[in-house]
Amino acid sequence: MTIEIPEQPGSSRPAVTPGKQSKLAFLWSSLLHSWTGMTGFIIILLLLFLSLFGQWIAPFDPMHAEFSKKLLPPMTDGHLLGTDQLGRDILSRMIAGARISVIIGVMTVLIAGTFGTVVGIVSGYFRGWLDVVLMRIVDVQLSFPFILLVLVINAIIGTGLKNIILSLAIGGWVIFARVVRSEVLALREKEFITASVATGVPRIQILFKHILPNLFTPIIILSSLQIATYIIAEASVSFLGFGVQPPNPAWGNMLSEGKDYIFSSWWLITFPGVAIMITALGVNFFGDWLRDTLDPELKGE
Amino acid sequence: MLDFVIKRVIQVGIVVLLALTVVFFLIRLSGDPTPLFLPPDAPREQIDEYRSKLGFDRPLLVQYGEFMKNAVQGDFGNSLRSKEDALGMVLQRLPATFQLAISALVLSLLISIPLGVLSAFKRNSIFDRIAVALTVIGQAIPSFWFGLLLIFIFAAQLKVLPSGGGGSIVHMILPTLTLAAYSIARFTRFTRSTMLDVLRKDFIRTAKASGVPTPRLIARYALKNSLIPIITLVALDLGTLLGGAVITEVVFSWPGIGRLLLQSLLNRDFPIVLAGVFIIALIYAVINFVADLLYAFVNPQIRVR
Amino acid sequence: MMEKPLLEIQNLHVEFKSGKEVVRPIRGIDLKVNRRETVGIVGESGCGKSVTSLTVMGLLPEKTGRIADGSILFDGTELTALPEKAYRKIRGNDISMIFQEPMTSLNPVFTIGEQLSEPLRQHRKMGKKEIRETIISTLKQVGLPRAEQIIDEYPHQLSGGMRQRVMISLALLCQPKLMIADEPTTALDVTIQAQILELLKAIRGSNDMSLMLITHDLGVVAEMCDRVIVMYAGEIVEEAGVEAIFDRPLHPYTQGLMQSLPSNNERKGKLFSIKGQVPKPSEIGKGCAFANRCPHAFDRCFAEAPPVFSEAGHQSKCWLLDPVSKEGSRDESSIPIRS
Amino acid sequence: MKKGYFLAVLLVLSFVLAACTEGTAGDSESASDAKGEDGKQKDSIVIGFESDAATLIANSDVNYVTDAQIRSIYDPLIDRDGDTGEFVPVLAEEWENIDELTWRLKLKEGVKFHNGSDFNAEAAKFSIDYILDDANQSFYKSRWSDIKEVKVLSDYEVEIITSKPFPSLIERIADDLLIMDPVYVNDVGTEEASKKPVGTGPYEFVEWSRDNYLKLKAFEDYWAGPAKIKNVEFRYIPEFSTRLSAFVSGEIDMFKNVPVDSVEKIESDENSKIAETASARINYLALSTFSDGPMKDVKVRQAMNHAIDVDELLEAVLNGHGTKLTGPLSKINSGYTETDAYEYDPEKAKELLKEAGYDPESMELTLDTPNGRYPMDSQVAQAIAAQLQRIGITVNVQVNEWGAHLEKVRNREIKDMFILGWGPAFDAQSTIENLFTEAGPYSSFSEPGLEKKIYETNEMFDQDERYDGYAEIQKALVEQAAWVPLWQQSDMYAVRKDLDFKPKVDEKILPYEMSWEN
Repeated sequence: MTIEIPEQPGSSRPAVTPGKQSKLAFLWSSLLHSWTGMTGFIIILLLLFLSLFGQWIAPFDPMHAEFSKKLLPPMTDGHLLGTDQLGRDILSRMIAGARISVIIGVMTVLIAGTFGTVVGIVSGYFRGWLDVVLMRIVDVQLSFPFILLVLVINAIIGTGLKNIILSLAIGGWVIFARVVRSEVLALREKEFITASVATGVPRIQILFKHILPNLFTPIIILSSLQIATYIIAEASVSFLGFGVQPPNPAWGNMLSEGKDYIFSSWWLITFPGVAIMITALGVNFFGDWLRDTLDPELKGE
Repeated sequence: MLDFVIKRVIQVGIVVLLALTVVFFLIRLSGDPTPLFLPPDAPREQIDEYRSKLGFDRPLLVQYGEFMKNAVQGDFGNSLRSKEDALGMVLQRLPATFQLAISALVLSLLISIPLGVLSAFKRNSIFDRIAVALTVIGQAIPSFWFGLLLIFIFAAQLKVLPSGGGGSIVHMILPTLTLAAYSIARFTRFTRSTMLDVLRKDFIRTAKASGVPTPRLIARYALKNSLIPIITLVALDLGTLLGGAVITEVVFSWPGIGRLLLQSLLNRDFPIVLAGVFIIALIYAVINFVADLLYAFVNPQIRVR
Repeated sequence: MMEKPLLEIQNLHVEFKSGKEVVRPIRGIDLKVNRRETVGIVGESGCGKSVTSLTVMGLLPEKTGRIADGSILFDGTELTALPEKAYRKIRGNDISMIFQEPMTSLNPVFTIGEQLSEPLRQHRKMGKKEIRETIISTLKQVGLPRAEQIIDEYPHQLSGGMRQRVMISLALLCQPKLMIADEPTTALDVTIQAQILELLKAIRGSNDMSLMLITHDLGVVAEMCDRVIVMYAGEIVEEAGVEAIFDRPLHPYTQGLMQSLPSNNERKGKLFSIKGQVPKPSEIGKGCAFANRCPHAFDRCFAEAPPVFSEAGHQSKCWLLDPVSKEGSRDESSIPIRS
Repeated sequence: MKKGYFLAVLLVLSFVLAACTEGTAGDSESASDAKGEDGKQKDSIVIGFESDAATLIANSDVNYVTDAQIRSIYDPLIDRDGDTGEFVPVLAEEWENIDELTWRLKLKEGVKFHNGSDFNAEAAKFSIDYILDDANQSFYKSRWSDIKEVKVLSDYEVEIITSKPFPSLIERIADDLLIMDPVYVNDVGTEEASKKPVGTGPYEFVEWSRDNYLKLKAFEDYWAGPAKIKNVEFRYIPEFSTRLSAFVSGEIDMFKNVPVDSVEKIESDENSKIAETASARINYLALSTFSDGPMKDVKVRQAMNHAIDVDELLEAVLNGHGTKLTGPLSKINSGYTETDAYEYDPEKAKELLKEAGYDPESMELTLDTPNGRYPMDSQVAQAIAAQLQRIGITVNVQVNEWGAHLEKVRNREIKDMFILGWGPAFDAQSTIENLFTEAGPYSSFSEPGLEKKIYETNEMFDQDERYDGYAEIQKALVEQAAWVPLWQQSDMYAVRKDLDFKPKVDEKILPYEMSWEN
């Protein structure tokens, strides 16, 4: 006796992403409406631009030491942001540092993300004893504060750009594993998956056809938010004496080298710090916007 | 309930043991600490002798077995540098770290929950926008940088607060603030979004429809619902606070566990590193356990099970 | 002369702001609820029926929603201009509401008793013991067994049907003059639905109370209501006594609804459904809102919004009822008036 | 309502903190005490240190930080003159060499430990035996392993018998040995004695809060008369900028190792000054002959010496804070001989490289450096890289965390060049033996002929022969271009203007020798 008037379609979250074209257009229009998202987007673009073309923009060679010009305050002798303790141009070093920060953030996300995603999928999709073991490992690692873990690993495997990326990745993959696993678990229960299973589609095919495409959004969101964490963590580890080592113009490094000059030459520690902050701010803004736009359900955390 | 507790205790044990195992092998594979302690003019035979005295020349698995056997009895060996009981040294630093972490936590909660609630309630107002902007900045600012800034301003320039060291309440202000900055930002954001979520819920409408006034609605109804996710986050973040304590402790010369751990890493003083890992993993696991209990306490759906 | 209606809404307009856009989910409705009457409001989701009820409750979203025009007169009080504090005295007291989702409408972290005591605390001066007794007796009144235990239990310990009974008792506690039930049975199993409807009917009968029943289920309407109001896209398109509407629906939309209702003896046939979708509020032009889906629409329907045509208490907003425009209709023969 | 809330926050917070701090809150005012009101005699000092002492027991940890602190608690038998590094008697009044294997020391009478017991020959024997006893795991042991026996001849006379000639014994006694009370240590055990030390020194132990501070007070019965400054606090501040802030804000009165670029800042402060001395610690650029690379070739090493402009480094990177070194030893060393310095001559460097068969333009070298261990170390490395770049050599600077750096040096894993420091060094033997033999990796240079000569000279007992032997070695090392000598480190202390303090070449910080001016 009860017949329902058909519900308006499109009210619930579509399971599979709509066409690329419309999605991009939708993202763009949403970006235009969010000042934080736009700010973040511009900062990220700028960062990418600097890291790709920085070497042609930088007014000086970031590694070139000019002893007679050391510790020049900003706006002297053509050094817009001044020079450091070896007379190297800070602006040029910051531009070169942008590239390192981007490399650190992106590479770490790539490594940690790939590994964590694989673990998360294996764990969440195939379940069984493997899931138990993998999640136990994740628990173990989560039983240790991230920054301390990165520090310990970096102290053990040694400093340098490659090793700090590796340390961050080792410290960071669990987040991806956790998130991906719970997404997979949720997806497994969705009707279209159950339906596919019921019609005898092979598991692997389901994985690639249905599960993976739907993991894209949460992974992108998580990645963008994690990048900021990694950049700040790298700076912190550098500050403590590990991490990327001089003369590499990584921002964290510049900070850690410049902190001894906090009284005499404020610009050494100010500019890289601001750069880290703006970058983290931009990436966070962008990540937040991405999350709010692509996946309103995730809004909580 | 008892089942739950027992299960969790076993789980905590496994987690801690596994953590120790991993760190043990990582550390042992990382190299040999002996040269760092002996005087630079020590001849090679002396170094070898010392190394074998410390047992670093035996097969790794034998070392591991020995270590685990002692570790489960709470014996992590003596510090290579000071020869004191490693676990004892770590435990000795623990109160200072707790003091810092807890005061930072208390400060964060006291500031962030009201701020987050207010921000959610006055959504999209100027107040909310400022609060949100501040929280994003708070999460973006590197803590050592912020700490140095505070020292520079309050200790060196204004000379109103000490630059660090353990001791009285005034010594705690700057490190607490530094350590709390991140969690204040994080908790505020989280409280705000959780609160927004809860305020959208049907049962809030029900309460409104019953004529419950707004202040009571927020203080009694919405907050209690928000509390569950907040507790989970706080528990997770207490670990972050402990981790962040390393940096804060170094910047502010705070005599805590993080500083000891860093020093030991720099010195390759492995027994202390292992004891430190043990304690931190244990604390972390215990905190999570307590959080689960608390969680059950505020969430009746779990309590009954 | 008839008693003054309990609730009288006139020319109500509601606006929602989202960003820079303004949405008008309710565009000039007039309705009355008489004392001790059950009025049904029917329509597809998004037609404005729930907004109407929230507006009466004064629960429009604070920042975004507002009453743009019109008046709501409840028991002699003008609600549209009522300050929040005075409104609160009415909510849960004179007007109470039952929501669609019994599963989520109760707060999971408080006991039934804690939640049910709220209206009494707000509106009645009662001691703790008295509150408890009142709650228990109300719980019993809605047919809940073990009321003495249930009062100390948490919502998740109860089944959906029980929870909806709790919700009803919550609405009933202060003996309101008007009870609004927004799809009270939609989320429930069919067997439970019947029980709850029976309960509502009984409660309506035994109290000096009016009931505003919001539903998209015509079956429920037929069962429960004295009068029916059909809403479409923020407007009332038809209003009549329950028999009149089932016997002779005047508006093509109502007719559509009727056709989609399977008759008892004719199960096999294909279900009729109205083609197209409810227009988004932003898409509504100057003509009749239903025109784009209406099988009988003609030029005028797109050009001009129809006024209310009244026929012995049976009112409808459709140009087809206009003697003048009838002649302009392209397809006169198919005017579907069932008899 | 908001104000009230804020107050409540503060109130709650302060309660929490107060509850937690009870134990440590006690006497944190000593720092402000030291400042003193005008006209009032100051009698306290707070000295900032980068890290905690490892232990407070003597003769165990070789770390400078530990030694600098416990030297106020314990006395040595023999000390060094603060300017010249020559030996001066402390608890030992005289010492003599009976034969190649026997030394006799006469000890001071009437010296008391802080706990009242007497200092005597037993205490001296005990302290040496403490180093030798395996159970104590003293890091000094390797240096003392040639001691066969310590004999107590009388209450104030000991004889030290060595298993082989040990010409540098007095150096060991002066640099390493501190005297502990055997009765006390045996009574309470080493563990307790490591936490609550008892010595004969000018200051007695008050309180030690790990990673926080060490507090001492003047020992009124000190044999050389009580100290002028009555209360001493060593405060541990690991982070330099914090240390500097603490100094600027008046929380600490002095600290060591001021970075050269902060000197100006401190000197510009009206209450502060810089105390500076050329330390007995040298910094150098080692050229590794242990790995197969161009550095095996003496011409390449000489080229390096010509291509690096030490004067420029000193001036530009160290702001002139450092004393140029020309050979293997600094002038402070007892066996020092004047050697010719390599001139800065990039053209000659290029020539030498060509002779050796290298094209500088296609050379790529690695330079390892620690970070923050020596004054401006990583900056110096980068500057050296820049100088070598001028003659076309590409240098990759590899900055290592200190522990990793040392391990790399010890394990001979360094490819071409590295920066290291050595000291405090006063005698030729320990420097030359440890640095320029196959067994000592610290310069990663060895040459078989030279090595033989070094070991022969070490065994010489005749002081003149010995001197000549080391002089020859030094000349040979310079000819061989064994390394690129950089400089004697400049020890710089930030000090309150009204503190009478004279820095010592051996890095010791002794509050006993300090006083406040009025």
